[in-house]
Amino acid sequence: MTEALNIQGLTFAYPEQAPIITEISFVINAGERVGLIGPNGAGKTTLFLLITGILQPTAGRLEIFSRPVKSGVFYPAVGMIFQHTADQLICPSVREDIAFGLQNMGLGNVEIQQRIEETAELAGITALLNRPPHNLSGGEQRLVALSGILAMGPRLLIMDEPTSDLDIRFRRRLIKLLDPMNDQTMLIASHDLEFVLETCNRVLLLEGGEIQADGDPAEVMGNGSIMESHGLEVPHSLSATWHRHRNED
Amino acid sequence: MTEALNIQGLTFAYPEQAPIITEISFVINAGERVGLIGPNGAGKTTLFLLITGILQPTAGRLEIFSRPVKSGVFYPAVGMIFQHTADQLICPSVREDIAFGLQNMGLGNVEIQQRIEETAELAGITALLNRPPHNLSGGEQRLVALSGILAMGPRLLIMDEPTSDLDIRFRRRLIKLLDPMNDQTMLIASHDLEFVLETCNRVLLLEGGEIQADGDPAEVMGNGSIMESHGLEVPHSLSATWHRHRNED
Amino acid sequence: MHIPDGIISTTAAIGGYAAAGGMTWLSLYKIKQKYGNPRNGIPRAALLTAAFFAASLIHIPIPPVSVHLVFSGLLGVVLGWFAFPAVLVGLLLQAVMFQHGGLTTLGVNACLMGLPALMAHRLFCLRSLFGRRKPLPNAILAFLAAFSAVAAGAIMAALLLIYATPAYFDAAAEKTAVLTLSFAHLPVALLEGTFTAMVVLFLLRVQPTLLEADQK
Amino acid sequence: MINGAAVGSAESGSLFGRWETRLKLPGLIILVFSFSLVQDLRLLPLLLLSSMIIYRLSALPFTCLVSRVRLPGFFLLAMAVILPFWSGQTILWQFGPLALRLEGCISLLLITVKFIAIFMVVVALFATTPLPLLTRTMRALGIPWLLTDLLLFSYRYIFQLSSDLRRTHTAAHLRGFKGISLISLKTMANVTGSLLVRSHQQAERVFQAMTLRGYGNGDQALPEFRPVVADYLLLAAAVLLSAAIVLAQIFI
Ligand SMILES: Nc1ncnc2c1ncn2[C@@H]1O[C@H](COP(=O)(O)OP(=O)(O)OP(=O)(O)O)[C@@H](O)[C@H]1O
Ligand SMILES: Nc1ncnc2c1ncn2[C@@H]1O[C@H](COP(=O)(O)OP(=O)(O)OP(=O)(O)O)[C@@H](O)[C@H]1O
Ligand SMILES: [Mg+2]
Ligand SMILES: [Mg+2]
Repeated sequence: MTEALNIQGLTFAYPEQAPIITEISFVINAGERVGLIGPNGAGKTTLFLLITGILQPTAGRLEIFSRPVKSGVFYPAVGMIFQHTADQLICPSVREDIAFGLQNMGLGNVEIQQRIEETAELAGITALLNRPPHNLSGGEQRLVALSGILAMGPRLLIMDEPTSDLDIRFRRRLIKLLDPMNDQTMLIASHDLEFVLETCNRVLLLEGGEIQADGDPAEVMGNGSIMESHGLEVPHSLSATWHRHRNED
Repeated sequence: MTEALNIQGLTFAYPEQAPIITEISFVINAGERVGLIGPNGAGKTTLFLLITGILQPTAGRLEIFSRPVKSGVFYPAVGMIFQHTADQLICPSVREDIAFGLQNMGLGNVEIQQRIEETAELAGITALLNRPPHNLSGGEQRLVALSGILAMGPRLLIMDEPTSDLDIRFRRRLIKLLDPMNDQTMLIASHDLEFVLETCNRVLLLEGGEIQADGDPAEVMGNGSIMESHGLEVPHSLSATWHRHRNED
Repeated sequence: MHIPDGIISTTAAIGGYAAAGGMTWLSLYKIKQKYGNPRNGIPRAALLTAAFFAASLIHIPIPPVSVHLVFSGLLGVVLGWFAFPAVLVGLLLQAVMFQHGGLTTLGVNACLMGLPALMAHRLFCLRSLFGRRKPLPNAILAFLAAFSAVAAGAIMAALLLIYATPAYFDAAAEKTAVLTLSFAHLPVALLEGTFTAMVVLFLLRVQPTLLEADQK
Repeated sequence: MINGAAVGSAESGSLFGRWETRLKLPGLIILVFSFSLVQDLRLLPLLLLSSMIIYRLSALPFTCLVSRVRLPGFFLLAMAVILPFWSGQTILWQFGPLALRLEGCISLLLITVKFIAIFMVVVALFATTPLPLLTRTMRALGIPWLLTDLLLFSYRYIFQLSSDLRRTHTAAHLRGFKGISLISLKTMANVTGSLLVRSHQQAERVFQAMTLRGYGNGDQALPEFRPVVADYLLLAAAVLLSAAIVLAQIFI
C-alpha cells in the first residue's frame, strides 16, 4: 500500500512560544479519508500548514508520497481548502480563479479551459464561472475553492473546517461531491463531528499537542470517556444508535 | 405581556433587486427566546439589519418595545452579535472595547469600570481584559463581543450564527452563559439546530422571503415534512428521541 | 490634490511619467534587495493598498465642507518602499473605477502623493533614535510625517499649477497663490497628522509589526 | 460608493469594446498626449470633433460622462474663478478691483476644451476595458509584473474591504457611535487601525493560499493576441490623427 503521508516525531512552536505540536507521528495510506478532530486552538490548522510546507517544523520528518516536504516548494499533489475560504479566492472572476493554479502548473490554454469546464460541471458551479468570487454566498465560495483545487488533480486533499457557516443543503452537496472520489486521500479537520462521521473512515483526535486517539470514527467518537476527557462530546447520531442498541439488547 | 418586537407587513429589497423579504408579520413577547432558522441566503442577516434600523424597510411597520424603529437612531435596548465577530471589535484592548458602548451611553467612569468587571467575570474573560481583541481566538472574540453588548444591558439580544467555528467547549460555555438570563428576550439565527433546540423556546423558519413555520422548537424541527420541504433536516437529537419513542412503544 | 487632464503642459505630464517611472524602478530595486523574492510582499501590499483606498472614501465633515484624508503619510509609514508602487496602483484603480480621467496626469499625481509618502517613511524611521516601541516619539513622528507629507504635496501641486499651466501671473501674484494654496491645506494637514498619530498609536498597541516596514 | 457594476461596464458590443486592447491602449494614450500638446486655439474644434467621434464609437450613453465629470469638474471650476481674473496683463473689462484679463480667458478656454476632449477619450477607454483585461494587457506591453500583480490583487480586495469597513461602521453605530465628525476622530482612527490589522492578518492567509497554488511558479498566460485588420486600422487612425495634431501645432 502506498503511503500518502508519513509524519515522524513532528514538533513545532511559533516563534517565542511554547510548542503547539510535540513529537507527533502517524501514517496515512493512500485512499484513506481521515478526520482530524480537537478543540479550538489544538493546532489543527497549524498541522495543515506544516504538511503543506508553509510552516517549517522545529523537529521531525514529514513525507508526502515518499517525498520529503520542503518549505517553499510547490507540490500540486497537495490541495488545501482553507477555513476562511474567502482568503483563497484571489482572482476577479471564478473562471480566472480556477485557472490560477493550472497556469502556475504550466499547462496550456486549451487544457486549462477543458479542466475548468469539467470541474465546474462536477461541482455544479458552471453558472457562476463569470461572476466575481467575492460576492458569492459562503456555500458557493466553498464550492469554487474546492473546484480550484480539484482541477489541479491533487492526490492528497486537505480541508480545514469545510462545513462551517454552510446550511444543510450545501453540506449535503459537499458530501455528495466528495462521495464518489473513493480513492482520493483526504484529511479533514472539523468541529462538525456528524460530517466527519459521514465522510471519513478513520479519525485522529489532536489535543495538547499530541494525537490522543486514532481509529475507526464510530468507535473513537462513540467512546464517551475519550471524548469527554478531551472536551468533546459524542455526536448525537452515535449516541442514538447506542441508545437503540441498548434498547434492542 | 409586553411586546418586545412587533413586525407587521415588513417588506425589503436591496436596491435594484427582487424583494428578499415579503410582507412578514410576527410578534415576539418579552422574555421569549426565538430561534431563526432557514437556508443560506434566506435573509436572516438582512432581517436583523432591518430590526436594528440599519436598513430601511421598503414597506411595513417595525416596533421594538412599542417604539417604532427609526433608521440611524441609537437604541441601547437592542444589542446584536455579528456573524463575523471580528468586524465588531474596534478598540485596541478588550477593556476599551467593552467600554466603547458604555461611553456612548453617557455613563460615568466608575459605573463603566464596574460594569466591565461584572460582565467580564460573567463571560469568564477577565484574564483577557488587557489584550488586543484582534489577536484572540474565534471563540474568545465571540465572548468579548457578547460582553460588549451585555454590558450595555440590552433588553433584546440578537445573535447571528453565534456558534459557527466554535468547538464544543466554547459552545457549551456560550449556552451556559445564556442559560441564567431567563427573562432576556433573544433572537438567534443559526444553522446549528441543536444549539437552537437547547437555547430557544420558540422557532421561526424563514425561507423564500416568508415565515414558513412558527412554533415550539421540538415540534417544528421534529417535523420531517416541514423541514425537508425547506431544504433542512430534522436534527439528530430529535430523530433520536423519535427512534427511542418508537422503540419504547 | 488631484490634477486633472489638460491643465498642465505636456512637458510636465511627460516629466511626471518619467519621474514616476524612475521612482517605481528605484522602489522595485529596493524591494528586491530587501525581500529577495518580492512576490512575498505582494499580498500584503495589495491588501493594504485596498484598505487605504476603502478608508480614503470616508469623508470627514469640517463645516462647511467635508474633506477626505489623503493617507499619504500613513501609507509611507506602513508600506515603506512599497508606498510608491501602491500609490501608482491606487491612482490607476481610481481612474479606472470612477472613470474621472487623469490618465495624462497619472505620473504627476503619483509623484505628488508618492514622494511625500516616501519622505514620511524616512521621517518616521527616525523613531529608532528614541526607542521604537515608545508611544510618545512614535506619535510625534507620525504626526510630523503625515503633516509634512500633506504640506509637501500641497506645495508641490501649487508650484506645478503655477509654472506648468498656460497662465501668466506676475511674480507677486505667484507668491500669493502658492502661499494661499498651501495655507488652505493647513487644516487638512493638521487633521491628517492628528489622525495618523492616533492610528499609529493603535497599531503600536495591537500589531506593532505593521509599523516595521523598514525592518522587513 | 463602490459598486461592482460600474467597473469596466464593458460595452463589449461596440467597435471600441472589440478593439484589441493591446493596440487600443497605446493608440489612445498617444492620442490623449497629442491632445494635451495643443496650444493653438484654432486646433480646438478638431480636438472636440475627434473626441466626440471616439465617444460615439464606444457606444456609451451621454449620461455616463455627466455622472463622472463631477470630481475633476470641481477643480476646473476653481480654475475658472482664478484664471480670467488673475492671469495676464491685457485687461478686457474692469469693475472696481476686479479685472477680466485676456490671457487668462484664453488659458481657461484652452484648458477647458482640452480637458473635455481628453476626458471623453479616457472614459471611452476605461469604460470599455474591464480591469483584469487591462492588467494582463499592461503585462503584455512590458509593465513589470510586480505592478500588474499589485493592481490585480488590490482590485480583488477593494470590494471586500469596503464592505468590511461598512460592517465595522455599522457595529459602531449599534453601540451608539454618533457618526463621523471631528469629535469622534479617535473612534475613526480605531476603525481604520482595525481595518489595517485585519487586512494584514488576511494578507498572511492569502499569501499562504497563493503559495499553495504555485504563485510565482509558472508564467501566467497572457491574453491571446489575435488582432484583425480593423484593429490595426483603428490604431493607424489614432496615430495619424495624433501626428496631424502635433504637426499642426508645430508648423501652423
Ligand atoms: N501566526 C501565529 N503566531 C503565533 N501563534 C499562533 C499563530 N497562529 C496560531 N497560533 C496559536 O497556535 C495555536 C493553534 O492554532 P490553530 O489555528 O492551529 O488551532 P486550530 O486547531 O486550527 O483551532 P480552530 O479549531 O479554532 O481552527 C493557538 O493557540 C493559536 O493562538
Ligand atoms: N448588500 C447587499 N446587496 C445586495 N444583495 C445582498 C446584500 N446583502 C445580502 N444580499 C443578498 O440578500 C440575500 C439574503 O442575504 P442574507 O445575508 O440576509 O442571508 P442569510 O439568511 O443571513 O444567509 P446565511 O445563512 O448565509 O448567513 C442573499 O441572496 C444575498 O446575496
Ligand atoms: Mg483552525
Ligand atoms: Mg447571515
